[in-house]
Amino acid sequence: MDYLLPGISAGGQYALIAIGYTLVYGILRLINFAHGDVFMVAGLMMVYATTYMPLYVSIPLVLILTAVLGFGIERAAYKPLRSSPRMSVMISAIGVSYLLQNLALYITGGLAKVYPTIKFLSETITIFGSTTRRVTVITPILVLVLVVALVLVIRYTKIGMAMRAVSKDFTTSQLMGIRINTVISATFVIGSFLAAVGSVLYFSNYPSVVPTSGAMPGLRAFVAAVVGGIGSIPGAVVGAFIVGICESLIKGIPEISIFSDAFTFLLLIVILCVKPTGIFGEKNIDKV
Amino acid sequence: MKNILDIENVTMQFGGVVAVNNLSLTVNEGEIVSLIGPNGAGKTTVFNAVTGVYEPTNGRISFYGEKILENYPHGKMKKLYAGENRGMYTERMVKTPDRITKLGIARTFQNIRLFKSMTVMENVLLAMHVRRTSNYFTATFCLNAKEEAANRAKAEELLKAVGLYENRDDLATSLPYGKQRHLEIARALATQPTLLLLDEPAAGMNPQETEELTAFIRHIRDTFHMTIFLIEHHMNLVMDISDRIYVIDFGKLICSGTPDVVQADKRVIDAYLGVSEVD
Amino acid sequence: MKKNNTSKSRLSLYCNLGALLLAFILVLVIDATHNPTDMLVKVLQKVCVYAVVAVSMNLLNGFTGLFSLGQAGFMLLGAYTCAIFIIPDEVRGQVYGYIEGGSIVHVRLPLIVAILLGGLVAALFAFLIGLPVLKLKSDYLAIATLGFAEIVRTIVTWEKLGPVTNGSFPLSKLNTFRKALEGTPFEKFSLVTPYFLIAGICIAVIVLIIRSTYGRAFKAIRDDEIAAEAMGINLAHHKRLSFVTSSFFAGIGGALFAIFQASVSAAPFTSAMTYEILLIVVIGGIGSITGSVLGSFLFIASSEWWLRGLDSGKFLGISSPVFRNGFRLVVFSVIIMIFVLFFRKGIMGTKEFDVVKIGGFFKKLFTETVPGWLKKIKHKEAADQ
Amino acid sequence: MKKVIALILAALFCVSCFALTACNGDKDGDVIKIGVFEPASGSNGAGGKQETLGIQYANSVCPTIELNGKTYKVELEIVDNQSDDSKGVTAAADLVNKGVSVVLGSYGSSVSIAASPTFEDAGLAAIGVTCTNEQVTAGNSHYFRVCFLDPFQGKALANLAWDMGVKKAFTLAETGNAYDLGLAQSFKTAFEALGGTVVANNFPSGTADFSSYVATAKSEGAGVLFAPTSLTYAQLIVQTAAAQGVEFPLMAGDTWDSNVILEAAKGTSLNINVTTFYQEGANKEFDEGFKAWINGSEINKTNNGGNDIISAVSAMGYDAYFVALEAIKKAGSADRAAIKAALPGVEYTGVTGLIKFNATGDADRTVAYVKKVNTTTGLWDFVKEQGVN
Repeated sequence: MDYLLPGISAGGQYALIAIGYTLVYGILRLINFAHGDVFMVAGLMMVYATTYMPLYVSIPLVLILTAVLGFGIERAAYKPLRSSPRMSVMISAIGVSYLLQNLALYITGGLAKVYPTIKFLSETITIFGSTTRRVTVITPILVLVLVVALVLVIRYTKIGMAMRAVSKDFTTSQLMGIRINTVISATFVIGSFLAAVGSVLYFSNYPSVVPTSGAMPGLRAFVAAVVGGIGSIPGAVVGAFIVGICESLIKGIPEISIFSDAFTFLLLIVILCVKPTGIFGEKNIDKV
Repeated sequence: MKNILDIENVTMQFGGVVAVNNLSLTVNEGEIVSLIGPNGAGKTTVFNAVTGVYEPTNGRISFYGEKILENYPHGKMKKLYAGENRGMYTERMVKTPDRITKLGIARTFQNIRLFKSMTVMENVLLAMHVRRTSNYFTATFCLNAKEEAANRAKAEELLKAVGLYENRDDLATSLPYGKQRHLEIARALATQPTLLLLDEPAAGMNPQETEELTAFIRHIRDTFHMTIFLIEHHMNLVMDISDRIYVIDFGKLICSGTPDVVQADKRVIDAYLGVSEVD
Repeated sequence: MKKNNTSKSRLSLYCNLGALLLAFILVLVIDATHNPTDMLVKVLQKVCVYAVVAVSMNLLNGFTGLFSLGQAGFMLLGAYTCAIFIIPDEVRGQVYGYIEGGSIVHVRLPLIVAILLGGLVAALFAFLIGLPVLKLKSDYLAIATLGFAEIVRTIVTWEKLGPVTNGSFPLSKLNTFRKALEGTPFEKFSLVTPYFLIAGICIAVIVLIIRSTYGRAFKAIRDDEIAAEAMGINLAHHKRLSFVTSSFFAGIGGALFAIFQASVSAAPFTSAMTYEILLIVVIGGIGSITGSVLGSFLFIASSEWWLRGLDSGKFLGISSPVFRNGFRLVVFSVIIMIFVLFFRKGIMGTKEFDVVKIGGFFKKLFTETVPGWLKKIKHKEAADQ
Repeated sequence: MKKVIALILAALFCVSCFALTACNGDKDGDVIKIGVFEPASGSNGAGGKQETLGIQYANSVCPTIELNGKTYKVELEIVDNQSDDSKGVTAAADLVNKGVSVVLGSYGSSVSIAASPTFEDAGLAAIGVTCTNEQVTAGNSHYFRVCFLDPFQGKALANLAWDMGVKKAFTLAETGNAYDLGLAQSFKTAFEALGGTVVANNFPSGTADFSSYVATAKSEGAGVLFAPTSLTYAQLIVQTAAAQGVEFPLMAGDTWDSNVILEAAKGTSLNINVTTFYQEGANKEFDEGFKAWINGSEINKTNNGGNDIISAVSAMGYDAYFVALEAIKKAGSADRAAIKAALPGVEYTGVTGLIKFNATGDADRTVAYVKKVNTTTGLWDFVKEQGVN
């Protein structure tokens, strides 16, 4: 239980990031390497926001700002490359990630920033005989609520339908009069918003933000998205929980604990080789 | 006449859709055989099955009497299979497209697929890679200079034959459409095939170009001693050039024979024009 | 026409070889006149190391179209393999001081052999990992190779491997070209020259590969996999060839990196390093060898040398409080983004640096453009009259 | 367009080759430069900055030096080695080219090891301030160090734990970090020699979640959790331990001696012990001066982590600066070789005690200071001086 709880909690946080990956990939077929750094920036913004204003203002503000950041990145770095090969866009994503990290390094001066304590989240509680923080318990619940909400949005709203259409067939939906740019922007806004929520939960647990904080959780979340089947939201969530729990369990065994990240990547390679479409992914046949 | 390509009871099924249904046909040495049918009849799928791009769901394909591909419904298809001849074949033999090309089957593509960053000459030279005698090491350190020179000479000859010699240092994609089609054929010939599959070589050509192409295809057959199997929509070309014609509709063979026989067949007319509602 | 063409290309070849020779002489002069710790020397050494790796990555990503992000992992393998065998015997025990039982390797190899071995080990691992991974489509391949590099980095630091890799402790006091050439007639030319020569040979081999029939096959795979396969190119075989070759040279680059630092630890070989190399390739131009070399030079020289002033408060004589620690990297990443967005083809595009063409460019400038302007002016005058 | 760019670049290349000689020429006769080779970014950024602060403070206290009757100004040349081995090499070359006479640093042993050959080639002496790995000074004549070494510190800590009555220890170190593992290894050797048992555990770089590790330590029934990690992780470990209500003491080496730990542990019920180079209060004059200096500048305060608590590395940096000055005085000039030759004979009593180099170039240290976090006041409590016997 001592290992399972943090695993579930980490899994929930990865899930929120992984959804951002999966949505973007579903629509643009792009691995948004900068997504992990958006997550880090959300953490940093929170650090700076709370020095000037109370929590109940700064949390919503940070969520909104992060969504705006995601929107801005898409407009500035991906939209101009819409018609170029996928590799260029991916390189652009790597460039954005590099820029965000260096910017964060410049602003923080290379020092780790301490994340503000959110009293409610970090209070200690006891559950099933093991002590933990409230955030550990709240995370999976919040994730479920958000995911259900997101699925509902995608299924029943107009923009959601448009998103589904675009992810099925980019060109045709464009021809059908769907405003592609609006859909893509919406995707980035939703993805970044969820990453910001994830960052609040994540940094409540591990309260120090450094410029590279986003890299590893980002990669793990991406692995989770692939394991679950990239492009599928439930897949991303299930994948994230698998990754989070495995990681936590491996850390509990001293002899192999250093391999927890290596295992995550091994899982990735195995899944890719055995079932490249992941658990919930759909298979596409290339047309000749 | 020797039987070169033998397609036996081939069925291609994607998910629940049967694209080619129990198709059998043969191509004999030195022949020009056409495969025609309305749009979406499954013609290109047949080509893709023969060249190893798709794995047939059921059936067998032989080349020069030797089996090159065979498959039977297995795995997920076991339940899904909607075609005929279940249980007729029990072996699975799959070859990748490059091995089939090596055996001597070359193809062109319906939507031109030239190597866009390469010159005309390089496109042809690339196709000769499959017949190389050099290995990675000797090729890198230019120990195969003789072979390379011979290949160049051969490629130049080939380009002269298709009328592209003057353009040899141009980028392949900078050529006009008709010449790109010619280059596709030249490139396929450079793999030194015995059977040439042409997928709608006259697509997008005007009547005059089509006529030239007709002559060109004959010329190829005669000078390179080639067997040709083609898909085409231009009926003039097809009727003019073909020794035999196969007609498919909805993946099923509906008629075959010489141009005259096919032209007179009612099923063919129905397939192209639709069955009249009065009957 | 034809004759003209070949003689032209021959002329270009000779001219470029001449330029290369000139560069080599320049390197010799630098070696003879500079101290081992001069910034120019250090930067050029690092440029040579990065050039090899960048070109190797270009072979894979630019010429074969396989988007792989495992370069740092292969560099690490090369660096460690090489380093293990070039620790002088007298300090071996000391280097492995924290490991119970010390090092189990008691062989010491000449530098060149160790470098080659580094390349071979990287190639071997590339072969093994390539078997499953190369079947994957573009971005999946990228992420799988990235994962592989991370796995390698963890395994090397595993304490059970301590007797070989020294676990998490750096392998230090490595032999260097300078030490190896001490007392020989080449002593004077032991700074940049050996790096230049090895990098030159590696890049030359890669150029030869690209110009061979195999190189054409790689390009065909990049342009159109399906057509390439239909033309009889064995995709799996050729992708593996390219992957293994690229990794071999990345391994050699890693070995040079180890010698450059005279020590290795696993920590710097992160995905950030791969990204750096990728950005070098992009800046230089994906699909241009000379572009990658030029890119390495610009990247290393500006990030570690020219722009350093941005960090310390004074740059080009301007002082500003904005210039503080980290600003250099911000400016640098903005430059990179500008390249990625607006000069998508990089400095060279897919073209190669060619002395004759540059000569031609000048010639054209003076024989056509300038007279053209003059003519225009004259026309205008005539029209005015 | 492209061609023009390419041409410009080629021209730049040629220019750059000759630019260097021009840059080198500005050696002022009345200035002696001391190089500060420290990380200001990367994983050791925080510690490196504090160490630099100590050196800067020392420079502000004593900005001149008198040699042969002439007063020279001492200038610091500070470069950021980014806690990265390969960037450290060029950073070191940068120092060499700026004409420094002696180098101080770096925080973090592996960067020091990577840069060592560069200093050696330049004939420069380097004084390690807090790099505790043996390999830094072993087998060379140009690297010195003013702090104690891993084996010493490990042994001191093992003795401390043993004296507390602990029989089983759980160690936690970052994979790939030579400092962590070196100290953990030394601790293990010493603790096992005393008769205790050690469960060693490592975590991968970038770990942010330590709950599983702390839980393992609990379930293993450890009497002490020894975690000689860098500050980034230290903070997380302290918070995790607090969250899980850990009752056994936490122990660590000099890296934990930082106000970051104090902040993290304040208000918890943890028992955190660290060994360190310097104990605040040991030298009043230094303490007050340093605090005033820190509080005098916003930038300094930020670099110190936002408050004025003196970390031991600052004190070490302060002493290292004076050791360097002593060596310059002894050498009688700013000449690199003379300073290098003079260093082994330097004896200096600084705020952290007597500094005198032995044959390998390490300062002979006999005691480490043990400090404990006072969780109510959020300050360090001095416990004792711990020897190794």
